[in-house]
Amino acid sequence: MSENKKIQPQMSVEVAGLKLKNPIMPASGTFGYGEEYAPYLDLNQLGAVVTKGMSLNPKAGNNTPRICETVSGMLNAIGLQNVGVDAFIKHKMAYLEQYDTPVIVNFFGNTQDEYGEVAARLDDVPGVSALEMNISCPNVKHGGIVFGTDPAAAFEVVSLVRKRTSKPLIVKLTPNVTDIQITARAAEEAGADALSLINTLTGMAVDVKTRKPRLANTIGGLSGPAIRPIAVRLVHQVVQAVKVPVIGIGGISRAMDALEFLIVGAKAVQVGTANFVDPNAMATIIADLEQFCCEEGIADINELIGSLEL
Amino acid sequence: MSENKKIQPQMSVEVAGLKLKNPIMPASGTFGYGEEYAPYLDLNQLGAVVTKGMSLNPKAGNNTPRICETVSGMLNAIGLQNVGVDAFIKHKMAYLEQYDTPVIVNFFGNTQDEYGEVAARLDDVPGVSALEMNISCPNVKHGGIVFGTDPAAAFEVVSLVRKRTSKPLIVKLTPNVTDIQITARAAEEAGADALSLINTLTGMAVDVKTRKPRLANTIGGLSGPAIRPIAVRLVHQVVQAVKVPVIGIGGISRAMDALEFLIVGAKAVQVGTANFVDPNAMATIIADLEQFCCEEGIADINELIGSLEL
Amino acid sequence: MKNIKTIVLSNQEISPGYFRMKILSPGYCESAQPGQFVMFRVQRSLPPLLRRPFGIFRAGFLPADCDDMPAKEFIEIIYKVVGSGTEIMEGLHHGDPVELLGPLGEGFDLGAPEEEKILVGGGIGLVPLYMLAEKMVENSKVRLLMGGRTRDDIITVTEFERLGVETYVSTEDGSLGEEGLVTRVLERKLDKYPNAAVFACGPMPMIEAVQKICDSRGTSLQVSLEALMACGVGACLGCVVKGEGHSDAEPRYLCTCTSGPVFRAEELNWEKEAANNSECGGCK
Amino acid sequence: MKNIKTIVLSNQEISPGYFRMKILSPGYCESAQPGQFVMFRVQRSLPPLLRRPFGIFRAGFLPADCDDMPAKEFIEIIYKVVGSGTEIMEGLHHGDPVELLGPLGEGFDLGAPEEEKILVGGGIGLVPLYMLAEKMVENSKVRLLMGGRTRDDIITVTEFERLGVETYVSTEDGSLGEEGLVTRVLERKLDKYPNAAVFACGPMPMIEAVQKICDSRGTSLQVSLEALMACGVGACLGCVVKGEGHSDAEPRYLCTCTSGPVFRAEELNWEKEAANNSECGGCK
Ligand SMILES: Cc1cc2nc3c(=O)[nH]c(=O)nc-3n(C[C@H](O)[C@H](O)[C@H](O)COP(=O)(O)OP(=O)(O)OC[C@H]3O[C@@H](n4cnc5c(N)ncnc54)[C@H](O)[C@@H]3O)c2cc1C
Ligand SMILES: Cc1cc2nc3c(=O)[nH]c(=O)nc-3n(C[C@H](O)[C@H](O)[C@H](O)COP(=O)(O)OP(=O)(O)OC[C@H]3O[C@@H](n4cnc5c(N)ncnc54)[C@H](O)[C@@H]3O)c2cc1C
Ligand SMILES: Cc1cc2nc3c(=O)[nH]c(=O)nc-3n(C[C@H](O)[C@H](O)[C@H](O)COP(=O)(O)O)c2cc1C
Ligand SMILES: Cc1cc2nc3c(=O)[nH]c(=O)nc-3n(C[C@H](O)[C@H](O)[C@H](O)COP(=O)(O)O)c2cc1C
Ligand code: FES
Ligand code: FES
Repeated sequence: MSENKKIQPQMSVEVAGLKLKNPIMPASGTFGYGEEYAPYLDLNQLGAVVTKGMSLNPKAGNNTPRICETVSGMLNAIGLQNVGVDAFIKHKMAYLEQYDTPVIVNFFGNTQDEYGEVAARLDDVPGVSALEMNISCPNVKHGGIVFGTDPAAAFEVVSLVRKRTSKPLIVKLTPNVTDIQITARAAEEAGADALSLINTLTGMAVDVKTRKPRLANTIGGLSGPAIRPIAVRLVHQVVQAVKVPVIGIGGISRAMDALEFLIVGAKAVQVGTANFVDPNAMATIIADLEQFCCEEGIADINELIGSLEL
Repeated sequence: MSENKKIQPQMSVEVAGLKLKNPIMPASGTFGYGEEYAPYLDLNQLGAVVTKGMSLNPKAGNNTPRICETVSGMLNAIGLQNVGVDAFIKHKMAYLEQYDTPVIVNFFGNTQDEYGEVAARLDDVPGVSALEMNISCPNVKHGGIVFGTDPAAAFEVVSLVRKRTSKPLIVKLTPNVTDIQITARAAEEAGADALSLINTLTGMAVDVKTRKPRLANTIGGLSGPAIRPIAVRLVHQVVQAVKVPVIGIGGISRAMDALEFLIVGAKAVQVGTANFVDPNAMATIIADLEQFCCEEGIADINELIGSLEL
Repeated sequence: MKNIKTIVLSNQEISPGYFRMKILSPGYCESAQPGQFVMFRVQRSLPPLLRRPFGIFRAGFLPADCDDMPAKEFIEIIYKVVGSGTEIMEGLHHGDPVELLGPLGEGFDLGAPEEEKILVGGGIGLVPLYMLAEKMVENSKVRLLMGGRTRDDIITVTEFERLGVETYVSTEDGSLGEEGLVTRVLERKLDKYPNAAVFACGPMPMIEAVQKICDSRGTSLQVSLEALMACGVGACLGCVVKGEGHSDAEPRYLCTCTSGPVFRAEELNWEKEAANNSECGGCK
Repeated sequence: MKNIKTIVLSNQEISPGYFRMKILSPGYCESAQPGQFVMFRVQRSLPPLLRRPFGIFRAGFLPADCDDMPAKEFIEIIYKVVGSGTEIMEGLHHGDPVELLGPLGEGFDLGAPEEEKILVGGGIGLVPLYMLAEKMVENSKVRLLMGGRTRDDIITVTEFERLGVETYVSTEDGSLGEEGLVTRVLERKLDKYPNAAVFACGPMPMIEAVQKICDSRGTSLQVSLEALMACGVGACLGCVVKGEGHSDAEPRYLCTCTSGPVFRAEELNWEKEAANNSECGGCK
């Protein structure tokens, strides 16, 4: 083994027309606007950067407490606080453009029209490589939840956005549905170039002393290692239901975790909560993925994708 | 504090007409037929005993591997292996009857008629205090899954079972749905005396070396501490949607965990995976619940139930 | 601002339930400012999932092993055992691997030289005041009012006194120093030194009482706040507090981790903040 | 059969990757049978969630502290570090709290006295054979065939020899004893002692090869199996193996934890079992 000259495995993948250096990128809302993590991680190493979710107007977010640790996971009800799409374009994009890494802008709307309008404003922004459309955030009462859990509504809003952007369009699905294959197909038929999943699972925790919910919003989104088996299952199901590429998300902290998603057929993965635990997590995952490929004699990471043996 | 004479708090609760010594009982499939845990735990201490799920005919279950540990949880695809309802009545009930603890028999069917038939066979069995109807097991292809995720099917099968039993009927709901309030109401309208939730969440894990699913069945049910926030949220939602009592299940290992469910409004709780970790878990939970009531000056545990402050 | 994989140097109980941990921390002596904090990773594996925020008590150099080696830097944190993470921390020993992200956040503004300084620390809230006092004693008179429920909550008095800080202790049960709330002492001191600037850290009810007193007298006040934090770097937006001018119609949130943890009293919205923070009660 | 909260007495590496742990275990000397196992709770908190099954290597009494105290009982387990749970176990020290559920399962049937006995142990599969040998040497000639990949996998030879067991070592790489598979040695021994009864524990491919050999010669065989276990007491039905007469049409599953871990070869379904178990690959 150690005598063999180590061959550098080919790590790049293609998703929705984007060529990524490797399949690792942050999950929206866990990596700020990129800048926050630049002191700890070379953004040029990443497959892509995915930004915090943008809305048409700035959004203040929910009351506090907004987060709460659970067993091997966390709940959040941030309420999609963001600077608004115009401020983002003006103040945050320039920073990201200095990197040689695709920028995927996550966005959402309170109405169909807002979705369309945000997409349109991002359409001619140089440096925006793709859009990721959040139809699934469980935190905002009049936000994505309606779209993501109702296949007809999902189809409609994705169709509308599709008309207003020429950028590659990734639709991010919610796990809080009976049959995710139906929403996945709806999004695909409406023109999504790729699907990403999962967003957080709806959860709740109670402070037994005060008898109050631990989140001001009562209910929040569960993320972190605890949810990984659910996410792997959903990605497995979606891969079987659609032809467009799938990006796997949910509880990934190590290369081993990312591999589960790639093996069931995800073309790339996003790392969320793990960034909070270790700001260098993605760099470690990338290095360990390469190492794994070397050890297993895999010349091209694409060989791994969808290699599940049933 | 310590000078005060400690008053024994009143711990008993009533669910579906059953008076339970306390709100703690095992979850079906994690406590065998009761006998398996008798060397470790006095069954007389429990609020009730809930048996492994019974079907009309004996069921062999799935291929192995059937279980797999995940982060703070486990996946199982046992495949509802059981001795069949007749053998259960003949060989297993006598053992349980020696205890002064209500026996709740969990059951399922592959068809509506099977559900009805199992319920009917259990109807005149002395010592069976109530039936818990599993309309939600994700492990068996032609099992509960159809009923539990389709409100109309759930309504129909519960209605049918309702006609064939005079015992208190608890319907156990699946969490793998978009809106659990709809199935909860369907079960209530069909005549359920109580609802229990959650059954396991559907999940999957992959062995990245062999590239095979870790379960022979590919997909299994996720249980354990990891799922608790999801379970608490679902119980909270169901309590608000129905009038019948609700039994909370999902990731309970400690009194603190049980309290979350009671506070959101569960009248009782079931302990599942935690029994595997500590065969004495339920005894500890009961003792710690009492202790908590003492410390917080709660004279009757019913004061706690539904005491969530929003 | 970096993440270092390092080791615990020592970890000792200094008062019932309070521990002082020394951690090898290259780079901190130069960079750490009074009032800054670290995100501490308790252990490489779960639990806990998230890092825990702790104020930097002090940064320093270890005695050099030999003459031609650069001296090694350390920081000290002082923590109270309150939940799952700090319970695990209690069991850490010399040599155990931990990770530090930091130094993070905006610390204290030292204020004008020669100005009288009054520091108010409640319980574990004393921690970030030590480095502050270290800097201030160089050119100001510094008085420290320490409050706690019982004498067990009064920690590191000697350390402050060694700096030349005048200390005043009060406990709610009278088991050490004056009986009563630290705010009563504050009012007396402000009567005597009406131009002093106040720097406070402690439980929210104390902070609020201090704010009321300073506000009514027009006294300059900086406070160090706690908040539930996931990232510590401004990425998760979990740690916000309501800023000055905040209203339901026009919410204004500030990140405690990047705009704080130290705020000038004027930056914050005090009416709302109270109700909100007492709701929190930690997150076990 | 009970759950005891107890402590680790010692925990030592006996060969690269193999550890021997002594645990205070009241009641085990009287109750533990050769081939039985315990469900070991690594620590009070997560991870890991589930207990880990380990064979009982040996049970014994500690030298008494003083004359009028009952002697303390212990068991020893020997484990190979393979994953998350055993990695944590590696770090346990004297005095660390652990929990034992046991002794569990059906052990070996000792067979007829005077009968020749051949024990076959592959790697960590040696563990349950020690107590068995201890009992057997009282009235039988016992030969132990030990196999491993390298010499590191050959453990506790001296312990078996001290019992008076004749040991034969083979390693796949020839680094200790004979080069090759332990099954080759078994065939030679069975040629010489055709009436011997065989008792085997080790990796599934070894077990299967042993079964083929014994089956073709009509040799009596007992095997100790491993399976993924959640409860260890017959409640979860996670640990099943296919029993004799099993077919897809008429499945017959036996719990490894209660009907096993030791089975007579005749009780099991050999064709199916092979394909099935090699699929498992542990569950990390
Ligand atoms: C900027 C800052 C500086 C701090 N400095 C100190 C210090 O010097 N010494 C000290 O003892 N404590 C300090 N704290 C509080 C300390 O972070 C908590 O006591 C600690 O996180 C509790 O962890 P736990 O796992 O023991 O408690 P648990 O209750 O089990 O923790 C559960 C979750 O709640 C969070 N949490 C619980 N209590 C608090 C709290 N009071 N503030 C913020 N998060 C909390 C934890 O970080 C964790 O995410 C500081 C907090 C902040 C924000
Ligand atoms: C009856 C019985 C007796 C055993 N006796 C011994 C012994 O004496 N010495 C020894 O070193 N090992 C023994 N094993 C195997 C031992 O249980 C596993 O090596 C151990 O559980 C691995 O745990 P881990 O957390 O390090 O591995 P991980 O792979 O991280 O464990 C993940 C899960 O898989 C299970 N698992 C992994 N490997 C095995 C395996 N080979 N068999 C059963 N479950 C497994 C674990 O229990 C856990 O639930 C025995 C197994 C059984 C069933
Ligand atoms: C604090 C926080 C904020 C998030 N904000 C967003 C968001 O703005 N838009 C979005 O699509 N998903 C958001 N998510 C969901 C994540 O992108 C991701 O889908 C989820 O956390 C699961 O991945 P993980 O388990 O790796 O964290 C957020 C998650 C967290 C924890
Ligand atoms: C091994 C295993 C077997 C189970 N078998 C059944 C069953 O037969 N019928 C049923 O209704 N639920 C069954 N369940 C689900 C549990 O009753 C419970 O709903 C679930 O495990 C969640 O609770 P927990 O997190 O406390 O384990 C089973 C769960 C496990 C882990
Ligand atoms: S802790 Fe994440 S933004 Fe402040
Ligand atoms: S391990 Fe649970 S039945 Fe055997």
